[in-house]
Amino acid sequence: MIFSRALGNTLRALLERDPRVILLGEDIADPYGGAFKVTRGLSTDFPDRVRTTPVSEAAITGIAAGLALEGFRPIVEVMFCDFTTLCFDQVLNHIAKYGAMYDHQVECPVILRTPAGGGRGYGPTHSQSLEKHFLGIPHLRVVAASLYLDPLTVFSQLLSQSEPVLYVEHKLLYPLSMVDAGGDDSPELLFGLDSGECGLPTVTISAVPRRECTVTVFAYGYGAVQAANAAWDLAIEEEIFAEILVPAQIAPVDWGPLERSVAVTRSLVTVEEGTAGWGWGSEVAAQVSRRFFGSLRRPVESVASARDVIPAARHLEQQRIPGAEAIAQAIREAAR
Amino acid sequence: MIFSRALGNTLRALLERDPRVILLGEDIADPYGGAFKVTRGLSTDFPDRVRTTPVSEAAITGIAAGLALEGFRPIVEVMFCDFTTLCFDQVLNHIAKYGAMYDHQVECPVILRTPAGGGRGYGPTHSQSLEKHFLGIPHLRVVAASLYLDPLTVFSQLLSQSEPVLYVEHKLLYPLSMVDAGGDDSPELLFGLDSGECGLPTVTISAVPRRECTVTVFAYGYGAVQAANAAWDLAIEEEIFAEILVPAQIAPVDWGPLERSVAVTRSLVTVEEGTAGWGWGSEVAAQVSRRFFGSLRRPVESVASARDVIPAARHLEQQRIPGAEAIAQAIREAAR
Amino acid sequence: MPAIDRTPDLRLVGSPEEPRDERLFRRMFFLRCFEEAVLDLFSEGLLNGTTHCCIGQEADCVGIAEHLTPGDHVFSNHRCHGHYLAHTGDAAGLLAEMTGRSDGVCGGVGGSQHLCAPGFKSNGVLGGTMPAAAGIALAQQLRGTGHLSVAFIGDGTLGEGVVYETLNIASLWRLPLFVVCEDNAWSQSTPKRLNMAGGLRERFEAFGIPTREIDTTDVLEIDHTAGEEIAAVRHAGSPRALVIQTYRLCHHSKSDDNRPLAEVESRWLLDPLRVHGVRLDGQRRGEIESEVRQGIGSLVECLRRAA
Amino acid sequence: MPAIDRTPDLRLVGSPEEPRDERLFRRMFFLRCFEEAVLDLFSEGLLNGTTHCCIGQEADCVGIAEHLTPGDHVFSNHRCHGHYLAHTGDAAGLLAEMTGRSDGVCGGVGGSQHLCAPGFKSNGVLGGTMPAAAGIALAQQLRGTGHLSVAFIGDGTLGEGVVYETLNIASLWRLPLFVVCEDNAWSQSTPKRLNMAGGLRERFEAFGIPTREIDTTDVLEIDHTAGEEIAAVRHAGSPRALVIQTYRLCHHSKSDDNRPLAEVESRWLLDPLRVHGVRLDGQRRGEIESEVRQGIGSLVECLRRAA
Ligand SMILES: Cc1ncc(C[n+]2csc(CCOP(=O)(O)OP(=O)(O)O)c2C)c(N)n1
Ligand SMILES: Cc1ncc(C[n+]2csc(CCOP(=O)(O)OP(=O)(O)O)c2C)c(N)n1
Ligand SMILES: [Mg+2]
Ligand SMILES: [Mg+2]
Repeated sequence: MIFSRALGNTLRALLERDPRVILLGEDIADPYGGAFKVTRGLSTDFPDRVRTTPVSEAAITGIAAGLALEGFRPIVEVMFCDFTTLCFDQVLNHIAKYGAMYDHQVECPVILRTPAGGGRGYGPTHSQSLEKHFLGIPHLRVVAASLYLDPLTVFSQLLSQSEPVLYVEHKLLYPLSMVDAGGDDSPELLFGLDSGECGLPTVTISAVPRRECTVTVFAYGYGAVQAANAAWDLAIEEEIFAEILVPAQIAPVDWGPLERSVAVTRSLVTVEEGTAGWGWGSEVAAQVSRRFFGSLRRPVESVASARDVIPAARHLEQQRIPGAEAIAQAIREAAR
Repeated sequence: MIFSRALGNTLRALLERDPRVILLGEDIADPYGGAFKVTRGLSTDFPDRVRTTPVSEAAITGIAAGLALEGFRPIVEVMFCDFTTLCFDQVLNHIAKYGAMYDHQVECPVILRTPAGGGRGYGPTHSQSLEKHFLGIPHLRVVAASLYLDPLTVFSQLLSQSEPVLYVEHKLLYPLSMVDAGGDDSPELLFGLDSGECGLPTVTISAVPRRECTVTVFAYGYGAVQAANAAWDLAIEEEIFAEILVPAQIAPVDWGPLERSVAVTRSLVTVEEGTAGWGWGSEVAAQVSRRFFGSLRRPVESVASARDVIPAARHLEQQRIPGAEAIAQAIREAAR
Repeated sequence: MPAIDRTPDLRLVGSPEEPRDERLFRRMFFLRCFEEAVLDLFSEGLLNGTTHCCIGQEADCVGIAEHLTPGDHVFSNHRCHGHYLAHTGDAAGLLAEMTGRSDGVCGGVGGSQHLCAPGFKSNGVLGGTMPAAAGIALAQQLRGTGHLSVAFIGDGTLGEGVVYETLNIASLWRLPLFVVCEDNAWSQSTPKRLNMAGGLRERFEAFGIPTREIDTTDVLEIDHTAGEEIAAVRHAGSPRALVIQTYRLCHHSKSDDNRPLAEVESRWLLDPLRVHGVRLDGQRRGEIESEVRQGIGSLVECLRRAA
Repeated sequence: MPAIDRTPDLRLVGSPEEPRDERLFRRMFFLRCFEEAVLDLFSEGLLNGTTHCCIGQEADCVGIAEHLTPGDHVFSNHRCHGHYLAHTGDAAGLLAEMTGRSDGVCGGVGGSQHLCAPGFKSNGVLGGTMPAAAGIALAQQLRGTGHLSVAFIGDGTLGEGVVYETLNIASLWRLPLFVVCEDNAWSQSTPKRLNMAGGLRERFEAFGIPTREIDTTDVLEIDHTAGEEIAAVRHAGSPRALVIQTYRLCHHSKSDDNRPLAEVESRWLLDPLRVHGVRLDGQRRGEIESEVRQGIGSLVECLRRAA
């Protein structure tokens, strides 16, 4: 099943089993079903609880805040990650603050879902991966969609707790098939699950067992898919063995799974599609450099987009967004 | 002269000598002169060019964008750094993008100034240091106010170039006297200026020459003042010698000055008031760990605020914001 | 630090049996005395941080609160003491909060602008509270409770775009949202004419929200109008707005007031305590005032001892 | 890749000497042919990314552009091809941009939604362009140029708060801002009734901005009204709004159209090309059409060869 379908099914399951769940978002109602069709069919079956909204990113995020404060579990679709900038105040100064600011008398477990990333030629304002700006907001969890973990598992965990969440969906994942880690989709790769401490697991992917790997790759989103492919190619063609770690939650980072891998490989590559600098990889590199001071074999490699806008032209876009080859090259370096 | 006065004089000088300069902001007009009185007197003398605005952070930032696109040099005061969240879309998706997105046919050199930081008991929504969320926006410079560098020098440089800027003013600096690095304000400390590569210098402060220092402290804002004090106390009382580096521009980082210091001390502490994680110090630690891989004596220490809201109660606030003692302790660690 | 007693003091909040005129006066006077005490404590250095008193606007707080029932919700702003006290009567908790005590409303974390109690919240980020209030109204609508959500905003807050985003959705979805716009003619240091184009009432009506505008500091008029308007929200289950032309007789926060002295002085003639106070029997009024003063006095004493 | 020639093609933009009726038709037909070509190229896979055509709304683009002079500025939105072409005539640059060529309007960086030329800009982030347009108007005011700044927005964009923040300031500061709201009754997949409460015109008027509303796809009516309104902005130096009830006859972007077929079909009767086309002599109209087709055709050929 492709990811967008799996996600749609997840939302349907949540609506069915949890009356507190409300979906809000621009153009999410049928027959359109959202810019990426994730919610297709849902407003027909849950007309009161699946609401298409005006083009008002700040207000719908704030309305979700009010719902959450009253015990509902709103899930907001922000049509493009690029427009989460318009939700920034509501997330940072309202949603993420209410719990702590009111001395934990209330909870505000809003979930924002948003399609992110480039690769489709949508240009500078519709291709960004802006999650880096939300990382490190106290009390906000940032979670990344993945082919390796059923979204129902993820959302069930998110609904079982009370912190607000930004859930980032890389657009290129939508048409890709979910990978059944235990199944025979990729019979060659070894899949594992480190359940970690944050409530959401980290998936491990490698061609050979961890003890034979010489580099750990920490990746999420579409980068995780690229990294898994690169790991396979490098294993087959160059006998370079990398273990890919794909965390469900990217902030706060669940360090346990990463530490267990790096303790063995002593070399790390981070992969993200956001622009380089003050990104996800920076925090990871800083922490791993500290935690493994003196025992890493090489400096942490970070793969990220160029520090620039994302061009609309495909060839220019490809120059700025990390491709499979950039990831493979970083793994080669790190494996040395 | 105290910092707020120096800054006010700077703005006056800019208005006098550059007809392109326009000041916008909430409550900046006389007789009030802004929430922190920085612009006092200016609207009286430049009524057309110093404009108090409605409470519309996004629009005034966007209006500044339009002015800048037309060749003006708008400087916007955002009353509290906490409300830069409301300018986030304008900065990220408009101001910082116009140049590159339009293939450099235009420039959009907006300057946002904003008072940041705690220590005054203003509570969770009026005490934050949110600059960390603006670091790493491509084409945006983030500059921090300092007692050690005349604001006129800083703003003259900013007006001589064409990238947009977020200029962060720690509130506790306003009533403090500017330190004349060459003068006899602090006869005991040695001041230096590393002009670096970004157009704005990094100030160096230490009790003894660099070659005798065993730790570099990279700090800005009020943290720089605390760090300089700590350096002095540690030198006198514990014979621990730290060199404090105070960059004017905090993003992109001007690595030259820092590298020159760390090359000697081989130990680094970063100090910032923003909450820990994905902050300024994370990027610095990541980069320095990479650039000095294998040659640092110790892992980079990062001092930052707790990952939580900033309480209103003074004693609680002090527990969450790094104080002089936390900085001193980090320096002690790093000096070992 | 001895724990404080947060059960509402009847000397401050009055009792339901008390004649309405007296009770309204008592409650306004309670707000006034509380804030005067707060300002004194600031001068003495016993409080720190910032605060925004509503001296002169007490009639709004008290008049609206009269018509709310448990299950209704109030979202207030930076100038929230009066709204909070009228809603909860919790003077002890608020003073403790402002003193930074762990038994304050929000354990000392929120401070003067960030309060929370059942059915009540405030946030100092202007305008951003509006969608949350609408979301609470949506929750009430979905649950079919018949309750309503009140949002207090000031005139200056009409500068914030999210206010309009919210008005549109509240009207579109027919949410039981009651917006009370306290138009005190100033936004911090800025007079309305430098802040606001067009009309105030029109800004609500443009979104199809029935709006009433009253120019008064008379608690009876506010009480009466609020009663009608709130009943109308409950009845139709859809939003309404009430614009109250009022005036802030104190500083914006603690010591910042650059308004023309003559303007401020002339407005003291319309002090809601004065406007309504004349209706009371002089002796009874004196009794009420001294009861309230005692109530606030003993509270302040208690906290002073603990400090 | 041979460089393209970006000097406007008179077959497309017409000449000032041409009778107005013919020129207006030619220019609308130019926009139509260009976008039809764009949609074809997409189907062929020669273009990538996204695009938002203005098929059906050409009269707005052409009618407004008639009254602008060098020094005026246009800020457009996601649906910007028509505004851009009417303003610049630069079909070659725009097609090159959409093909991702370095000699495109923005070197291939901006793509279909982010265009820039002297006196023209567009951005695909809805609403956020409004304050920039106001800032440009402020620049014009400060310089005393007598020029004006035009902002094109859609009906759905009235959901964004920053629009209202801007209207307030533009009115307050009397900026020479001309807001053209193209109300095509839909916002992406959402009909106005699910998006918008209250009145459209009232939303501008609430801020004291004189507003005219016309329900037409007739380029002559738009031309005429725009002429009056733009003259009024120039004369008073203060903002005005024009709401044009129109209709998008094509998809929202490339292939997404869930609107009732009957609704769309009935609106084809009001196709601006048809409405105005009947005024032209049949033969002359045919000549114009074939000139425009040739102009666009040779452009497409040139880019196809280069691809
Ligand atoms: C988003 C935001 N911008 C600016 C401020 C600073 N500020 C606090 S109160 C105030 C004036 C508010 O005026 P109004 O809404 O009329 O309320 P009043 O103070 O008159 O009760 C301002 C600008 C803020 N708290 N939040
Ligand atoms: C801030 C923002 N939110 C959402 C979108 C996605 N989006 C693109 S066009 C559109 C509909 C706009 O409708 P309208 O303003 O009526 O213009 P029209 O497309 O009808 O010309 C939406 C929601 C966007 N581009 N920007
Ligand atoms: Mg006011
Ligand atoms: Mg539309």
